[in-house]
Amino acid sequence: MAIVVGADGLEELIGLLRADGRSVIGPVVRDSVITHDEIEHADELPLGWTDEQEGGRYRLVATGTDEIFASATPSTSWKRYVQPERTLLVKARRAGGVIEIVDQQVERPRWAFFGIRSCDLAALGILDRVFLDPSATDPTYAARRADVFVVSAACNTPGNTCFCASMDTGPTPTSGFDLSLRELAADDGIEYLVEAGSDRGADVLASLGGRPATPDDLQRSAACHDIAVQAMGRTLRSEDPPLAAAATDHPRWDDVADRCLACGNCTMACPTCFCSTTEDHTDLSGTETERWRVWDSCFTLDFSHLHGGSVRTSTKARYRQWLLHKLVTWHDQFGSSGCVGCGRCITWCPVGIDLTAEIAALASRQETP
Amino acid sequence: MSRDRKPTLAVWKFASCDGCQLTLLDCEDELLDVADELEIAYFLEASSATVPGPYDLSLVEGSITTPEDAERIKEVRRQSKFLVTIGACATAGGIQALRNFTDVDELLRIVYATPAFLSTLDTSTAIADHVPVDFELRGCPIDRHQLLEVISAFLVGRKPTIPGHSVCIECKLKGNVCITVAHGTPCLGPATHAGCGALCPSFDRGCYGCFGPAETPNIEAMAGALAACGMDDEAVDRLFHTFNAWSEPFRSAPVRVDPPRRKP
Amino acid sequence: MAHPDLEVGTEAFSGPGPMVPLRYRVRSRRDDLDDTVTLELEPVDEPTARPGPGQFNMLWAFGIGEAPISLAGLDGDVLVHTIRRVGAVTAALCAAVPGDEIGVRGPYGVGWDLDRARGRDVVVVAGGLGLAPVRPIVTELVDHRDQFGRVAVLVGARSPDDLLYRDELAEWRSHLDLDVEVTVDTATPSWRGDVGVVTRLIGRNPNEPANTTAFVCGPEVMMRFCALALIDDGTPPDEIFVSMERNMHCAIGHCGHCQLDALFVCKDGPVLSWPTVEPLLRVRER
Amino acid sequence: MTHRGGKSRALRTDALARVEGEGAMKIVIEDGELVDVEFAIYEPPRFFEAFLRGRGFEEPADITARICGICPVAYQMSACTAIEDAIGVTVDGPLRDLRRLLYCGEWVESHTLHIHFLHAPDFLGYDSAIEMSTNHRPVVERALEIKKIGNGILETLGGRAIHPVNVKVGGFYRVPHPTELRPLRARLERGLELAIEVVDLVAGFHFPDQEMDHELVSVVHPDEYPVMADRIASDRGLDIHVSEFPDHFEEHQVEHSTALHARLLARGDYLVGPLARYSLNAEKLSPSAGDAARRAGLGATCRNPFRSIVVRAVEVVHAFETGIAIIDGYEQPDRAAVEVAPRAGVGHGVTEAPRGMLYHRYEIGADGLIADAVITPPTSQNQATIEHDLWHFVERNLDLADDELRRKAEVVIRNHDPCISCATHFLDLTVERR
Ligand SMILES: Cc1cc2nc3c(=O)[nH]c(=O)nc-3n(C[C@H](O)[C@H](O)[C@H](O)COP(=O)(O)OP(=O)(O)OC[C@H]3O[C@@H](n4cnc5c(N)ncnc54)[C@H](O)[C@@H]3O)c2cc1C
Ligand code: SF4
Ligand code: SF4
Ligand code: SF4
Repeated sequence: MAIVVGADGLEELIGLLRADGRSVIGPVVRDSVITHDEIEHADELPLGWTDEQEGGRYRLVATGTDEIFASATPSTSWKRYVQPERTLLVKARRAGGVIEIVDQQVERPRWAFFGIRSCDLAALGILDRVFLDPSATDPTYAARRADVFVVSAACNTPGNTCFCASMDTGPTPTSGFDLSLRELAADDGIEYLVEAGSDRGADVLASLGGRPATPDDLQRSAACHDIAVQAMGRTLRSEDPPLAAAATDHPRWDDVADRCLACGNCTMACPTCFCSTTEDHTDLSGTETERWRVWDSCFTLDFSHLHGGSVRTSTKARYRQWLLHKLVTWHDQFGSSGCVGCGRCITWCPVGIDLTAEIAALASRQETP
Repeated sequence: MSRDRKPTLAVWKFASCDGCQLTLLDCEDELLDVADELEIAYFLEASSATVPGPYDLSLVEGSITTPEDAERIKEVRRQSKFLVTIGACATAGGIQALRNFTDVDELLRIVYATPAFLSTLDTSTAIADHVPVDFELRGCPIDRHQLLEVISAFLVGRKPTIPGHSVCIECKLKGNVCITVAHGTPCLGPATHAGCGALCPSFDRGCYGCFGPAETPNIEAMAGALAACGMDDEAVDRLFHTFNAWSEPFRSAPVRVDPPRRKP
Repeated sequence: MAHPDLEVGTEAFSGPGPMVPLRYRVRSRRDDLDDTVTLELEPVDEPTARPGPGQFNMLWAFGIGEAPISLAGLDGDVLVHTIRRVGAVTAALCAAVPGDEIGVRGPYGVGWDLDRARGRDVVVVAGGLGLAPVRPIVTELVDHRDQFGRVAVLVGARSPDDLLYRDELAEWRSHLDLDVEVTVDTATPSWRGDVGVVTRLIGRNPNEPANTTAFVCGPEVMMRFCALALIDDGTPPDEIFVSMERNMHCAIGHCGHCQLDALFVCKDGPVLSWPTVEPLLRVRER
Repeated sequence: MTHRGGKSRALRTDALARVEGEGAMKIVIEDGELVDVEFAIYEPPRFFEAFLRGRGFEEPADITARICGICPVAYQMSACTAIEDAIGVTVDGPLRDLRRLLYCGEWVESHTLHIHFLHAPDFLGYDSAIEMSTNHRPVVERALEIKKIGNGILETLGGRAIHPVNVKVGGFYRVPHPTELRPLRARLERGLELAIEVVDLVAGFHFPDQEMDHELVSVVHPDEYPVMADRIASDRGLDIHVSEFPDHFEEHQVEHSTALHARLLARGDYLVGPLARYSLNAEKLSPSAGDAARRAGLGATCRNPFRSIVVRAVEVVHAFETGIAIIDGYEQPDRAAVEVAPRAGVGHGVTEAPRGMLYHRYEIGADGLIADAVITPPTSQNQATIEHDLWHFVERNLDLADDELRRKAEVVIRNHDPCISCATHFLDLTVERR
């Protein structure tokens, strides 16, 4: 079932979701980037804005149009909602040698992820596989993930650092959403093709005004998809990662290690990097303690700490761990690539290291000069 | 797991601005609790009363810049069971370590008419260059939460949660937008030790390295990134050489930088 | 790309979650060495699932943190763990006295595959603290001696003073059908036994290498040399098992720290077959 | 410290405590006559002025902040105004207001620290505020609450209380949205209430009668109780523009101290700080501060150094009330900072640090690098006066036992809240009687 609504349809949709008791998280402009935050109205969406993304560079640019989804992926990923930066794991008290573990209430928010892109949707699916593993389900993640209403937005204008087409994760979502949107240019402004991907999505769609979609609308949407695929700024050949993994002595590893700051930005920006550390805190009297899970990065020295020294002391080893985990060993672990092609690690690397370029170089026999 | 008596705390000052020890008094919500758990035995900024050593926990602020202080720190070490240095002065020689790169007589002449009155060493050096140190807490000044973390960890025998990674990780944990990438602002965060909570980027300002070098910084790549944001060589050099100038690898950071190498 | 069906209701997760420990009480403590303590832990609430040889628990010292510690023995519901003091968490665990409570999560990981060794000759090689994780193997071998062929237990330590479980070693030696050999890197004047690295014991025992399953535990370099010596001796590589150590925070594959190439040492290991591990160790800092 | 002569009896305490930083004091009494008083400053020299040479013009704000962790904002403000003067830009309107607001935070924080942690224990007979808290817990808790509110201003505007990161030449890196200041305003209201209580508390302390006769020097502003302004005045008719500072003041080195002593040319020692500020500007205090001052019995001027604690308490009231007014009138400026392009020039800046007038002078080259820097902190300006006060006090109290004399002499020093790290280190006290 598909309909077409005008720009006011988005306001109506947000209203319906809010009326259903959901907090709607959507793209907004903050601190000169497009990121996301809770929104109440459609006029908070980034109307008239797009982004220019390059390795190590992001600029917000006015489009002069009324498009809302004219940008690529927002600067921050969605993982912070489902796996927050910091999560309380255990809280306990002690009296003498006796311990009391305090019961934890897990928050179960009702969110609508509004305008989530195809790559980011795929990333949620990847995180699901990690944290909803039936043998060890993460309660915080499960509770936060359980009731997310997904309104996806197909990408019309991928960024220069995007390569979801290579990763088979976009630019148009095919599943995993309740409703999907495609922004379409119309003679008298902008309109949106809205399709339902679930029963509850169909219910919402049924209460939205708008006209039924015509074959022409679907045609136009498909054309947008084709243009977007062509417009991807980056590509990653699927045969390259295993070749790179095998090239353990390739000089490019040293070369990238010379450029890498080991700052960890790529892992923090990545929508699927899930690693964490635990922190123990105590009050001054030592009678109360809390254990927190905090996002961690494989670029830190502590990450591989063993008594007697870290396993991966060199930046080279850490970069290799990150790159090959993302693109190679993730397949063995979780049955898919860990990379969805959103390009964030390229854009948000302060020195613009580009994993697509690194993989291509590592996969080629040619020695780098 | 139980304590027979309150452990004693001593706070020592060497060449410094007092900011780091003031951080303890800035723990307004916790100060009286700290005093409940630790006997404040020697803390001249706060109390005229002093209890003789040895002390269970010593916090040492400031760097060693005079022959007398080089001797005094040895006595402090002898009196201290667990010695924590606090701040860039104590852990890296501080801003005053800029003298280490120049001729001290020249500096004396600039500031004083009769330099002969003064007794000073040629260098300003970290406490750890003189005596063994049990833990180094970084920052100019140190962060209040980190100071409390060190104290509470000391009290239970935990390893303090003081990560050695970059400011960038804190910056992202905080949900900041990277100002280098989004605004082109030069930022030393990738090479700087975490701890401040990514303060400067939160104020649209590039980090200037007041927490000193991170665990494994890549100085050359960092210098290149700063240059790419439009800093000239001298400015890059000065940025490395300010509050933690004497701390490696900032100390020998490149004076000349090439534009960042970017691969196709 | 599809995301898996989300039939997750919070109902299924109303419990404490996999990171919340169960409380155990120290029933006894034994100081094995200067820096090594063996604790017996009895459950305060319900016990964990029953751990097997080679598996490990996450032991939690209140306010200090958790450490992965291998099972060193089991007595009904009572867990036996041997801990060496190397840092803050292990120091706190080693300081525990009877009556103190400790948190336990587990058991985790893939342990020693003893079933595979039934009917075969067995060589157990332990270096230093590596004796703790293989102790349950020896207990099993002794208890079901008839199910195994020739059995050798080869133990190395830095010096006689660093030798773990000395009373037990003596007891094991008293079994005539158990070949127990001990060597130290550096002897003391009163030491009567072998001197040298533990690899030198390999090949001296009367087992039939081609029909042998080997279980090796100790520092990584020691395990590598042992594996090479065992292979040299004719033991099939895929009959050699080692127990790997990596940094671990969660033990359930969520924290990512223990990755060794595609393996999560916490759940794919810690016990791994030599052909799995060997190529991984060939790359430095993997 | 050496003690001369066989008859001499020397007493030495570990240090003079409860001053920020450490210094030393020496009193020599010969045959019952006071012959020497030295307020010695042994802070190892840190050479700020020297290594500012060759640094960029944006750097002194952060570098000079590290002179003193108790009053970094004062250094930042004096540095910025001097550099702005040199390169010819003016920072006014909301940006200047925000700077004043930030400065209010520092006054609150620094004065509260001094009143309760350093000075009040003297009047109430304790060694420290922490000891004082056993009998006067509410007083100490109130002090901590006030201090925290002051730090709250610094943290909101500057990122942190010590060495704030948000100050730059031309203004700020980032200015707050008015909504960000709203929660702060509520806290300032509370601070104001508490600060008024503190005035009433300290007004009740017992103060020795001691009217000093120094020339009082302070920054003056036509409409404001001074924080940042460009004129300097005294109660003896000095009235100059800040750029004339070098013509009227000189610094000289004394043998016993690493801090330079400042002097008014042809006039001699003078006093800066709360007493001077108050005496020259009392009528410009905010309404509640003026009321509090009257209730506390402060006249039009105040020349008793012991009463400086009351003046500080009044200034805390003023800072809170001023802060509230600034927040109420605040409109977010379009830009966080005025555009600044370096050019060659010499600039002067003077602001009122909690301890008194703080003067900076910079000579900047066309390349934006600093060619010369002069910093005259309040403590070095007051050093001679402190010695003078000490002399005066000791002379009249020679019959006191050494311990008592020492204790009281320390109080005399603390009256001036010398920020020792601006200048000094370790305060060894030696009384020599020969
Ligand atoms: C599967 C497995 C089984 C083990 N079995 C035993 C055993 O039976 N007996 C025994 O004494 N030791 C054992 N260890 C080693 C033990 O876990 C470490 O010595 C311990 O974690 C060190 O923690 P610490 O705080 O005392 O030391 P530190 O070196 O100060 O550790 C700092 C922090 O590093 C983290 N860390 C996580 N994993 C490790 C690790 N593997 N090694 C070091 N640090 C780590 C912890 O958070 C720890 O708090 C085992 C390790 C593994 C992986
Ligand atoms: S490290 Fe910085 S804040 Fe701390 S005492 Fe030194 S100069 Fe002051
Ligand atoms: S702003 Fe600075 S600290 Fe933050 S991520 Fe960017 S480079 Fe790192
Ligand atoms: S961002 Fe950098 S300069 Fe700023 S406070 Fe933190 S460590 Fe210091």
